[in-house]
Amino acid sequence: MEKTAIDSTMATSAAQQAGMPRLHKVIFAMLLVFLVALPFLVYPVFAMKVMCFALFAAAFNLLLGFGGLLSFGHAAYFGGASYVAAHAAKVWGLTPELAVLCGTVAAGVLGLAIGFLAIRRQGIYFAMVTLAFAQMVYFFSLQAPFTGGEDGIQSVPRGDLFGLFSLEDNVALYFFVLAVTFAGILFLYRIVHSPFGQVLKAIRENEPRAISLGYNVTRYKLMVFVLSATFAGLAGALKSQVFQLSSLTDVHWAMSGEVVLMTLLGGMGTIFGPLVGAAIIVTMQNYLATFGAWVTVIQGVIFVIGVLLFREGIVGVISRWIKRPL
Amino acid sequence: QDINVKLGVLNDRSGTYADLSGEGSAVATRMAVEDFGAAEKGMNVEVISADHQNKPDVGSNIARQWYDVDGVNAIVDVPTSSVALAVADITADANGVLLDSGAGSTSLTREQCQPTTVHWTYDTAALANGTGGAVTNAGGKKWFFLTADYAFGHSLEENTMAVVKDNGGEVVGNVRHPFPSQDFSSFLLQAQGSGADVIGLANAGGDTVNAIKQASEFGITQAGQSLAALLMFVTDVHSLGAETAQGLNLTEAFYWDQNDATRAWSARFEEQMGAKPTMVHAGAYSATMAYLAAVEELGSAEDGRAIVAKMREMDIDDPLFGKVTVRGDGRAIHDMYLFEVKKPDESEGEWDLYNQISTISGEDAFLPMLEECDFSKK
Amino acid sequence: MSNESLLTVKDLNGWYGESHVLHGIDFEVQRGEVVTLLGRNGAGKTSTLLGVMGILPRRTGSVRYIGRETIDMQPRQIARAGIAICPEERGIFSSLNVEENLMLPPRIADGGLSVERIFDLFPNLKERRRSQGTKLSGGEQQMLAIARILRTGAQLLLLDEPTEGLAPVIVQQIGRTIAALKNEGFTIVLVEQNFRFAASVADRHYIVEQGKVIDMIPNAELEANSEKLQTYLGV
Amino acid sequence: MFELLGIPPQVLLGQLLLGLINGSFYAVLSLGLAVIFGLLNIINFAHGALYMAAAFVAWMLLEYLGIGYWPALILAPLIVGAFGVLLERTMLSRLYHLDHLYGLLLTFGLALIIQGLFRNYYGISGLPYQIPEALSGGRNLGFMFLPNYRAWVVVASILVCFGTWFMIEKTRLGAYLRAATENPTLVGAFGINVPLMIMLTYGFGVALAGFAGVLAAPIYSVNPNMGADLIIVVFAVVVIGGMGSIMGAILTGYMLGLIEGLTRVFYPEGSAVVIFVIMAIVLLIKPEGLFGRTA
Amino acid sequence: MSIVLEATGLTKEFKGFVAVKDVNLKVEEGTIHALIGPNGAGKTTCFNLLTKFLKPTRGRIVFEGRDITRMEPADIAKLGMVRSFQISAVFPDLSVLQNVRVALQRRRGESFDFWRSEKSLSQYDDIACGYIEEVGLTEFLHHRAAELSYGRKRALEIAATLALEPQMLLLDEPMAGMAQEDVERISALIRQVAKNRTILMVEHNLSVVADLSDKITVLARGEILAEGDYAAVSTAPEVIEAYIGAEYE
Ligand SMILES: Nc1ncnc2c1ncn2[C@@H]1O[C@H](COP(=O)(O)OP(=O)(O)OP(=O)(O)O)[C@@H](O)[C@H]1O
Ligand SMILES: Nc1ncnc2c1ncn2[C@@H]1O[C@H](COP(=O)(O)OP(=O)(O)OP(=O)(O)O)[C@@H](O)[C@H]1O
Ligand SMILES: [Mg+2]
Ligand SMILES: [Mg+2]
Repeated sequence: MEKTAIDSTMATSAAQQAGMPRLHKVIFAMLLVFLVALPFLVYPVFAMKVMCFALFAAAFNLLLGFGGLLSFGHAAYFGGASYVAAHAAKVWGLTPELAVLCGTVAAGVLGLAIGFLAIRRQGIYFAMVTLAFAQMVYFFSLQAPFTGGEDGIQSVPRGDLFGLFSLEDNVALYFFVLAVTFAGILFLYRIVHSPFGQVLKAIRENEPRAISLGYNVTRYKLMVFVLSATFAGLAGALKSQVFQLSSLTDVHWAMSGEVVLMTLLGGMGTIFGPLVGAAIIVTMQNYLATFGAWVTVIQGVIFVIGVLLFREGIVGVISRWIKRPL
Repeated sequence: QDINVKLGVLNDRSGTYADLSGEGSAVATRMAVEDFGAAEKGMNVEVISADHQNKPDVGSNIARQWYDVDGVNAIVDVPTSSVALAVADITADANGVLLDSGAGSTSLTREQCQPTTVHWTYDTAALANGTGGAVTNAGGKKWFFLTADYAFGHSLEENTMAVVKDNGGEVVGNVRHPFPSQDFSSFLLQAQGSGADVIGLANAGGDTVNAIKQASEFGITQAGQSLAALLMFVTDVHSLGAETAQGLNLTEAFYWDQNDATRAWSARFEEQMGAKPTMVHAGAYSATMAYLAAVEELGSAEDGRAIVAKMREMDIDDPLFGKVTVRGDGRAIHDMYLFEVKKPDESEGEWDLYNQISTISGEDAFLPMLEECDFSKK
Repeated sequence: MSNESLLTVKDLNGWYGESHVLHGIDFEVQRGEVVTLLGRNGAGKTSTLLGVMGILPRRTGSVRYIGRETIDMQPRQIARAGIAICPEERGIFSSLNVEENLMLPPRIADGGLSVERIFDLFPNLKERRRSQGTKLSGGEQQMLAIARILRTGAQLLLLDEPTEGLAPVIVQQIGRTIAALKNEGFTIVLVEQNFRFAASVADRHYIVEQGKVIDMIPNAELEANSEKLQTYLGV
Repeated sequence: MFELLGIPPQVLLGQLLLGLINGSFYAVLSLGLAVIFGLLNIINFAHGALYMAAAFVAWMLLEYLGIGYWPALILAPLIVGAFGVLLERTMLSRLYHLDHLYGLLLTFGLALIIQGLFRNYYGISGLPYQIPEALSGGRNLGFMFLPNYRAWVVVASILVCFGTWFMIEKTRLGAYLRAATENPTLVGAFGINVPLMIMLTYGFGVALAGFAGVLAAPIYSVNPNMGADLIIVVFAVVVIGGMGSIMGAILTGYMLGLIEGLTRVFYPEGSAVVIFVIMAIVLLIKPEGLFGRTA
Repeated sequence: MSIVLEATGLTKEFKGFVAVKDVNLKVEEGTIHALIGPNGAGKTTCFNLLTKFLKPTRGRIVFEGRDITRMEPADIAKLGMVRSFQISAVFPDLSVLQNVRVALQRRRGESFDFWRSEKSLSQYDDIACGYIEEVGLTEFLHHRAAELSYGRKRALEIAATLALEPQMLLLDEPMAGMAQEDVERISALIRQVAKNRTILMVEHNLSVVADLSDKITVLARGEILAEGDYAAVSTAPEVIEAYIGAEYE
């Protein structure tokens, strides 16, 4: 009588046991091949944008999909890092990798500060506390002199990687961005599938029980929050190098909303969902830009159809079809 | 031989500035291509357009892609100063041309001037000189500013304050409101309490419209204070209605009902867009005409610096803007006009909104050129 | 006791998503009877009750209540027809206080207990009536879950382990309550692990195993069937 | 420069009154949002768009059918509410078994569509809608000039808010609504028509947004973006008030208006961010919001 | 025998309602100590206080000679005092194996290792399977916990708790909702694990209490009503009146 149930769950958990499942290895490999070819197929800057957002969404998904924490203020880390990296590259004249590192660290520190205060709140209250702090970061970015207000920090130099290789060329920069984002995404994957990730999942499912087992839940949540903020920052810092610009858009709440959309559209709690979601939304913004006044309508229709057809997000639905976690 | 030209109209098509620029600017640009007779002159001109959503990163991404991939030669319109500044940089890198009509920042031809930028229609200094100067001279000596709290608002406020002081006026206060805001009653009350003669609105679009609407509701104007809308387009006035907007002073570079040429052109525009053109639309048209003329003379659209240099040399007699010269820093110099909004009983149609009060010559309207930005000498 | 069959379940099949948990349940309940479903953990007792109530995600077969087929009805229609459930997980609402929880299910017919009687039966509830529902102790929540369906006037009560977590005094009280309800003409289907309790209140026992009813033992014949019971239930 | 230090008490009084008026809008809007969130657990991102739509409907009623402000005050919310019911039936209702975030995604998409359509047909710069004859003008209160229409806004919002509060908190309906949020299956099994209730509640919440939209039409520019950024602030109000607390949403709405009003006097730039500062403080000190119940 | 856990003057008030009033409790090492009492007597609240899920209004708690009155719940568990919950507490979306492994992982103390591979967890599989075997869930090893029936969830919870090998176990109604045969099996299990640790247990199933416990404390209305072994307690008239009931056979 319980055959079917056993079969399907056996399959999934058996797959979970052997490290990264074959399927995922294959997908990552195909993705890498595709990405290496990509700058020769589409405009590299666009491709880099997709990757930055994919990393951003993946970082966000670590928190939402695997930590069960909805942050509505991730723009603060994304945008904050982008400002710091831009400033580091432009004003301090740091090399790109150091500028990106500065931005990333700054986001992590900011995440630690905000997370420390927010993490004791639950559910939607947590979301709103993070939003509140993000709005303050926005306000700060609007008022502070070094961020350049509306104009943002423009004309950020791309510089030379390690002081050696020029990233002026789009394709050169592309491979730098590819290396960083791909490594970032793999690392996020590892986090999800680490022993730490397992505890995280347990906490998400039954917090009092996890406490009673002796887990310091608050510290785990803070940890995952900081990790997520740090990777969001990495994405933001990269973006500032790609566009040579860092602006209020990146710290605005709409950006926090956008990353939620990407994650949901792709499928939260899946590995590949956020990547797909980010690719779709960025592509949409890019190619719909020429549709003029209809852009928002088309975008809206896509969201609505997306939700109605792919209720658990695109990858979520596919994953259910093939009965494998993706 | 054929000259291929590709123009990209990059502006706000869904946000606050969608009506005053948006699709209308693309229409105006196409009209310019047609009126220029490009096809007959052996020029293949293609016009594409995109929405920059008022975001510098979106705008610069599109601009880059246009230059790098799509072979665009010039970018037209680009309202929203932050985006315009980003696009100006990219344009210089790509040796394209930025024909800016919609943006207001004076930085485009000053702090961040570029040899490939032409700033056509207006800027905050011209607005300040126009409205600020005229209102102060007409006796509005004490000013209170309601300023949108972002770069554009600040610069408009700063420019106007200078003009007011130059003309013997004084500034009795200012308040910076978040952008965008819905409710201005509180700020208006502060303005009222300040004892100013004039409330200067250093904001734009919906903010200005709401502020004016509410000023009338709170009886500010009836109580003797007057409003000066420092940046207002004919579409904004139309949306307010003459009833509410009557008596307002404002500065524009263009009004559809100025002369036969403007009326004829505006009628054609209205056929396509269903509304009268703003000065931004007119600017997109005129700048494109001038650009195409320069391209025709050079015989190629490839070298942006050369084209802009050529534009600087030309004497332009534009159907919409009259005599125009492009200065060494890329600033287009032409007359600006001070208008007053008609009373409802004077108005003969929904778009019959302005009385022209005076003309401000280009030299008086725009700031003098900065030495280091004079690219004609380089 | 009349002989009209109040509830007739025939070949009830039920699924949770993909997994098929009820494999043709058959049983019937006469008006005024107390009938238990006994079985091991996971046998499908709860699922059977959910199936009768129409809450099971997917079900097929036949569930007739007073001669009416309910298999295609919504839970709320089934409730309106006169069936009420006291769920296993109790289902106390945390956003309502005790009194609101108690008053929540609408009256669907006359003949329910009055609030005073309910408070007589469960004095704890009266004392804590202004408390938030989920702040009650486990046992108090159980009482509340039973109490609130007594008010509604439903004729057929489905009680899923009503004595779980209750102190022996209260269990005895619930036993008396069930007897009283029976006297007043209520019909009860009881799922129980507490075999001794079941034996003290029920008329008949159905044995459920692996999603099927495999046997029926009248209460009077329990003694005689103790060997069977040993194999079925380990008691 | 303007002297902030010696603000005379009358001016302050005037500012507080203005704050209360703005608070009226927040109160009605957050009430609608709270009702929807309370029952469907969905952050109705289309709230601002529907508020805007109602203002447009009022304008259209006048422009195309010659129906004036007073009938529109009833009709427009009804129309928008009916539209809400339609949305709920055809779309939202398919998502209830999912994470509630998907409802957010859907309503966000709907908001984009609604705003986009209005923008395409009516442009961005807005349409004029006059204050009704009976309420034009105003009276001088000594410390400020109070337009009659604004006074009406306060009265109307108070009536609507407290009427709604009474209906939800003081009748059985409210208990059903709250219970259905927690466990719709069980409430259904008690014989209550949960889907119908949810549908009507959504419609009602939307109608409240519509009501605020019509109230706003004569004083704010009727334009497609008028509700765009509202949702986030209004939702903050709901959270500060305490989720699930109707009274909390109402009172916090008024309170926020007041606080924002004061900020506009003392630190105008900060008036957009003050709500978030308050929200952070409130949630850090009193996690369940000012009027919320503990979970 | 020494006292492992001692609470003195333990009191908890909820907004004016006193759920636990001045309770003095001593649990001796190596015993099974039962806490019984009518519903709402404050047993679960006591558990919550002892494990610091609630902060006591007054009183002092000493565990193995250490004052734990101000500690955090997770730290209590690390000291070796682990509780189960009255309403079953498993991780629904994890498999049975993973549920137990999560507990083992904590015991081994590696916790923030987000850089390590999941493979490092398979070292626990054997131990985990052992505990799962003990509670009779081997055939459900890879089932999601959510799919288990109620009684099996309880069994799983106990397995995970045992996996922590705690010094002291606090079990809140471990038998609630269990089928009779499971009751016997779990009883045996508890007796077995009690050999080298201390157990404090809340239970309404009197035969289990009678069978297992060395000492019983009866709580009523937040106060201690009686204390002693089963024979003494079960015949005390006040206990019969408040808890056992006259009809209990
Ligand atoms: N939500 C669910 N999803 C999947 N399977 C389920 C679900 N609920 C129950 N099951 C499975 O259905 C079967 C019957 O479960 P049910 O809860 O009806 O048993 P029960 O007889 O009430 O047991 P218990 O005495 O433990 O309460 C079990 O195998 C269980 O694992
Ligand atoms: N957080 C709380 N707020 C208010 N009252 C509470 C709270 N927790 C428990 N109570 C009350 O305290 C009393 C004791 O509850 P507790 O859960 O400790 O009882 P118990 O002895 O475990 O009962 P049971 O055997 O029914 O589980 C109950 O009356 C309950 O309503
Ligand atoms: Mg059951
Ligand atoms: Mg208890």
